[in-house]
Amino acid sequence: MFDNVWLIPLFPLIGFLINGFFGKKIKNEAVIGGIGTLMIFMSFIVSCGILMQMIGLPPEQRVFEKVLFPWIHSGNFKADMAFLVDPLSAVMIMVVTGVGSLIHLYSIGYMHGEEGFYRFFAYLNLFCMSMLLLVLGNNMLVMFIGWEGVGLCSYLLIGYYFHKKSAGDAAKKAFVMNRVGDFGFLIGLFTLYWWFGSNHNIWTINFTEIKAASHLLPYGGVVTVATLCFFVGATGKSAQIPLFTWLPDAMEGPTPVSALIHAATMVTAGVYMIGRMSFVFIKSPDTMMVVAVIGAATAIFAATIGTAQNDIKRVLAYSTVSQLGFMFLAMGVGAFWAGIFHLMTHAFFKACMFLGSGSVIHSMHHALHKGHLHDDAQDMRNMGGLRKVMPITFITFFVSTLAIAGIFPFSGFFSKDEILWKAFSNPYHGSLNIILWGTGAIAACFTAFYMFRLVFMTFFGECRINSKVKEYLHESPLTITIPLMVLGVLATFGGFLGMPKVMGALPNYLEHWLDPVFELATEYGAKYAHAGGHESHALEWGLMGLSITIAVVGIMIALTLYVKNTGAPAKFVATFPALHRAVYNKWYVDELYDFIFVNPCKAFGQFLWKGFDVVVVDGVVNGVANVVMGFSGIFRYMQSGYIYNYAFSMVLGVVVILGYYIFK
Amino acid sequence: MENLNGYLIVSAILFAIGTIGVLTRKNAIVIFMCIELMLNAVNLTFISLSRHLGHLDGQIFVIFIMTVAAAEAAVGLALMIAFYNNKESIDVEDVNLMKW
Amino acid sequence: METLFFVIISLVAIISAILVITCKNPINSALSLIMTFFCLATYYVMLDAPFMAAIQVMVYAGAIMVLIVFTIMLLNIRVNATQKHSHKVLLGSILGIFTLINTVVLLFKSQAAKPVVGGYTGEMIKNIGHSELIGREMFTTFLLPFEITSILLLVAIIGSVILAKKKI
Amino acid sequence: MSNVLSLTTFLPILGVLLLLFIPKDSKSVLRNVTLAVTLVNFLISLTILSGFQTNAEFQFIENMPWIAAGPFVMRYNIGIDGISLWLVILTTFIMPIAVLSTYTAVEEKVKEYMICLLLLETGMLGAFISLDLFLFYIFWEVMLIPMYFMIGIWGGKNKIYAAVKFFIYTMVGSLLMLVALIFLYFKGMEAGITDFGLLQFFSLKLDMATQIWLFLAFAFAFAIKVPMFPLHTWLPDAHTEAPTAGSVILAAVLLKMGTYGYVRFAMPLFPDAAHKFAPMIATLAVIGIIYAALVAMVQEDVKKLVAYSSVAHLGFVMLGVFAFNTEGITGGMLQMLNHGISTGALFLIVGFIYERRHTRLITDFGGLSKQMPVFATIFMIVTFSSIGLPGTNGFVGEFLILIGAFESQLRWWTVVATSGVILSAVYMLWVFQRVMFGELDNPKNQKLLDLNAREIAIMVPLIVMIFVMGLYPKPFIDKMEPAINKLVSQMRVAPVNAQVIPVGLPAGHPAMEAPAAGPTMMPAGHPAVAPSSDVNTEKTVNPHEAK
Repeated sequence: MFDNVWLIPLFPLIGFLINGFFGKKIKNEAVIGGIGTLMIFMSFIVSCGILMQMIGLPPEQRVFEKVLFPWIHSGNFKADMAFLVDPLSAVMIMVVTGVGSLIHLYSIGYMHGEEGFYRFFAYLNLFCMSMLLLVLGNNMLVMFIGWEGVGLCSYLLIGYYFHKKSAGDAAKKAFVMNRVGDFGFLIGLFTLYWWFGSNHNIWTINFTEIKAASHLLPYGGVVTVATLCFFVGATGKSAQIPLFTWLPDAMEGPTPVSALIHAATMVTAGVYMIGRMSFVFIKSPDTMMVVAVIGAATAIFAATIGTAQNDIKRVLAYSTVSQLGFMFLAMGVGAFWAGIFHLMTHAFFKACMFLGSGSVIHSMHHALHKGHLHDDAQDMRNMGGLRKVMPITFITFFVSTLAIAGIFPFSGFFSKDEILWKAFSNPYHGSLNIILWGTGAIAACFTAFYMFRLVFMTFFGECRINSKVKEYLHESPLTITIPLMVLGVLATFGGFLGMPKVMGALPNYLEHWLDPVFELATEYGAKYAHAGGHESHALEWGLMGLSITIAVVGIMIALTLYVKNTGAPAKFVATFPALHRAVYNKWYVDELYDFIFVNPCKAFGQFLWKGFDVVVVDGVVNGVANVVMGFSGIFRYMQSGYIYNYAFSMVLGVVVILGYYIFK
Repeated sequence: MENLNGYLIVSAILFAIGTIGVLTRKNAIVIFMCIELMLNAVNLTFISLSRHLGHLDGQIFVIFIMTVAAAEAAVGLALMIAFYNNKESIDVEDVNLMKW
Repeated sequence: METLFFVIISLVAIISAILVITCKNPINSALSLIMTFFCLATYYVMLDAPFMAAIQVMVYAGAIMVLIVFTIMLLNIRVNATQKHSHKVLLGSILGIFTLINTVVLLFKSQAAKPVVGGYTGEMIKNIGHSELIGREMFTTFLLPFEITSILLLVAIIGSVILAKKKI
Repeated sequence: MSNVLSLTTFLPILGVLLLLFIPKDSKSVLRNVTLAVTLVNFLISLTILSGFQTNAEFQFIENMPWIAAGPFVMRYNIGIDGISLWLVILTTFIMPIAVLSTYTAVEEKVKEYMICLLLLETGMLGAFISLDLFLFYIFWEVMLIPMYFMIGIWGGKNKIYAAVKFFIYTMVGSLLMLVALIFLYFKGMEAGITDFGLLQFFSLKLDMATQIWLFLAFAFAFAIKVPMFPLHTWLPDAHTEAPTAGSVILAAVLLKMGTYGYVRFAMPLFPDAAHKFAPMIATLAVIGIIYAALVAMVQEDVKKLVAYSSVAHLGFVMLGVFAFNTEGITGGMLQMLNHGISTGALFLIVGFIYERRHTRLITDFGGLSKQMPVFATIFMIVTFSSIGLPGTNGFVGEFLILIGAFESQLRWWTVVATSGVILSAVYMLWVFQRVMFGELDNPKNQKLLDLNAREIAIMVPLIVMIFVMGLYPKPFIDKMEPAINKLVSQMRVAPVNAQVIPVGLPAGHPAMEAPAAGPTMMPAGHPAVAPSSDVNTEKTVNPHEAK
């Protein structure tokens, strides 16, 4: 089975080619959607096979590399098109193909009747291929193909409604910000490659080889530089401070895209990358700290913005940014498996929520369309009371919300709690731990608040939509609700894969599973770890209880403000108008970036073109030409144009020259 | 050959007359004829020196010069006709297309 | 005797040459030029080059001058009496005279040179025949230039045809 | 078969002779014959490719006496190695595409245009295969003339200015090169070199001062052609005014002359000077990358934007080449090919919309995706290739350049250059967005036709190459690598000399200083180099002392 790993990215590629080239001719939506879904589902089957086989092997044999063909070989540099299958990539391919299949299925219903249906499925398949390359690549360069490939697909899919200017802008912004990250990724890659090559004559970018040689790496120093650069790459892809602003804008894309790319898979690539290179990252305490701090900061920062948004998808987008912050926090505190765990549970509940919101939007859109109204189908202020008309959507959404809020025993509780616990108890950051934990806890509180705000505004209360169209609201078709139900189940029970030891009801499957991947990192980390004094069961229980309490507090606030005392939010806004405006406008980060980077760049470009290129360089060139022209303007009066003048001059010349030689 | 200088002086005089003609006249055909005169002056020099030095090369050269002169006459006169067709004149003062 | 003859011929040649550049009517100039050419032909005979004299008469006095006269008549150019630039005449003449001085001085200055004298003496030319000698030179040593000259003539013919045609 | 190189080079001339006998009014015959000639030439060049042995030597060599004038002996000496092989193939590959693109674009003076194209092909091929410096110079100049006419006759509004600017810029450089060439020849004659054959000059040991001056002259000529900042201003004008085929050839092949010149002549002939000037050239290259990207960003004319993007791309090539290691130079060579394909394709794309709308201003477009889906797809692929997305050709070259440069002494330059990756995404995507996305609100655009079969046929080979070179560049790299390794080893001997020789004005007594400096800086194991470097020291230093 391992040998067939190349089939996993191949199927979506085939789907992409078929739909891309012939989709326009096929026209039949069922066929197009069927092909797209089938292809990714076949990848899922192959992934399952690989997982099964891997489970059957002892942990130390769970690594397999498959070289497909040599790609770039030049001088010392070697990069093959090759795949690496290990427990980490097995988890990732399961998530990608599993959630991917469900979202493909969902899209058949959601995208029904859209112009360019085939285009959508082609892109979606292409995305899955890229994402699978990303997680399967056995060297940084194959990973980078996937890395950029998902960026490309994200660009294409965000810009799917290309006739909307905002969609085009958002697509471009996403790609460019990702490129900023890629810049970091490349520099990190170069640094690592160069350091190994020039110091130890190991010219490699292969993960296994780097892992084998990682004991040569020093602590800090060059590793800090390289890992920080990689982390810049991760912030770009995973929408962390300072490169997070593209993700909310990316909601311009169709909702399945938001679910697949901007919640479940692509944005987690940064987390995956750090996990893949945990043995390098851990060697730099400074980088670990930066990762943790950025993660925590992003978690709380995005959460605050999430509290004031009215667009249902934007709330979810900020929630995604915030949850990704949690994952980075986990990575930064050395709890790599917890980060991957949260990645997985997040993929379940966030995909479910996005799809649920898609279902709502779908329904709203149709209703508004039938009622010939042009209200915003995504604005929560137009919704309300939908739980009655859309029960399945409501239940799955509610379950997922409980999961993200961290209510026991839903999946999010386990993963988030593990992260918070590690943030508190990890041996790497000393006194910073309290701050990290505190920030994370507050962010969790905010999360619970804004998520329940969303739920209350959307599903509870009275329907605020125009009464004319109320009767058009209905539950979505099966292709939409089946994926919702599956994801809802996963969001509920997914957490049992990683139950903490203190609970003891189930073994911690995921941690054991990922152990072979991360044990080297733990070993390296032990070199500078402080003696862990916090590890007590009582404390862990206590914190667990605390985090549930926090979540409940958040929920209660939301309940008070948006169900019981509905006038309160308006009052609050009236009391603190500046604060609300700042939060509502996302703390003006976009404007700040425009001011610092975008506009100066454009102005500088204009100056270079009109000022330097045209005036200075061309000025010199044309100036020389003009000087020559000026002189020739004087000299040309000597050229009368009459033949006899020329003849005269010629004879004069002959006479003078001859005379000179004769009479000298 | 004792009278070489005489020939050469005559040749020089003819050449000078030709030069003066080229420089002073403005009828293109006359200028053309003056050029022929200059060529003949040169021919005379060639032949007299050829005789003086006992080589025939000079005379061969004269034949070539004559050929060139013939070709020149053909092309030059054709040019004049073409020019006359355009400008109704063969005055060199009217040949001023190259004037700035 | 010969000297006297030479002087007379020279006078005729120079006077007719002066007439070439002074006559108002181009036809007169042309006729004077023909006169000069004949004088030159005479010189060639005196220089033991009868063949050159013959082609001088045939090519120059015959062909080329006929062409010129023909052109003059064809174009029917009216005599334009007024010379616009009289300073042109003066300057031209001065330059011409300087040319003459230059040449003559050069002539006397170079008397000292003792060139190598070749084998073609007067007697030899008389014995073998001038035409034969010229022919022998022409078709042996100077064969290639001779052939190229024919191409030159061809080019000149084509060129003049194209130039003189009103519409190609 | 042995003179297949000559055949490839001069077949277009035969084509020109053939065209002379075709009446100028039968335009389609003229076009088809030209296309046939270029296609046949491409097929012939494929036999070169198949017959090429993968090694570092020059192959298909033809060496015949040509001119011997006094001390100057020029020979008809041609041959190719892995470096020039791909450029030859690129040229013959691009030509049919360029010819095909003119079918509807050029309606006036078709015959002359086709003749220009064919002459240009001979010039370009000749320059790539010449192994005789003088022969190279001749071909180098031959290229200039048809291009001058193509811009000057079939160009846009400001064509005369652009053509003259192009011509004079290039001429200035090439005259300097000619002087340097002759000087080099005399230097070579002192060392016993008998003709202008390039290979003999490789073994020539020149002292540092001579190398510097000669290198500067060559580098200047090539820098104009590349073009490197700040000698690039002819390029936007020439590109904007040139007809589409002209732009395509200019971008795809002519600009490569500059970079090829560095790789083939300037660097191996004057290795020490090349090492000395590497930081300076890298600086200019990096400035070029950033500068051109910023300027491209604010352009209003699509064609000008593409022209500036060329400057940026060639900045990458220069950076890679001056890394002096296998990765960098391989990357540079690949990037030359990539740039030929991607930028050539971009110019064709601009040509397509220009033919339809007779404007190139970005503001005149918008929302074309809706009206021209095939065009949009192709444009997008090419855009991403130009940005250097992994999987397309642009990435492989760019990546190898960057990694090669990062390994070498140009580390910090590389970091700055890498940020060009961001900027290229900014300007290319921005223009793509403004042209293709948004509402189709200009009424003139609503009737645009999508690409026809001929236009698709033009683009398909380019698109295929974009992916082939992006996904499986191995055959390309394998063929060129031995030659590049040889070049790298030629360059590697040099630093020893370069370091030992004090370049600045000597203080005190140089002859005594030099040996003192020698042992400390000279790596052990190079005893053979030591005496020659001492000799060089004196040679370079004495003139200064004399002053």
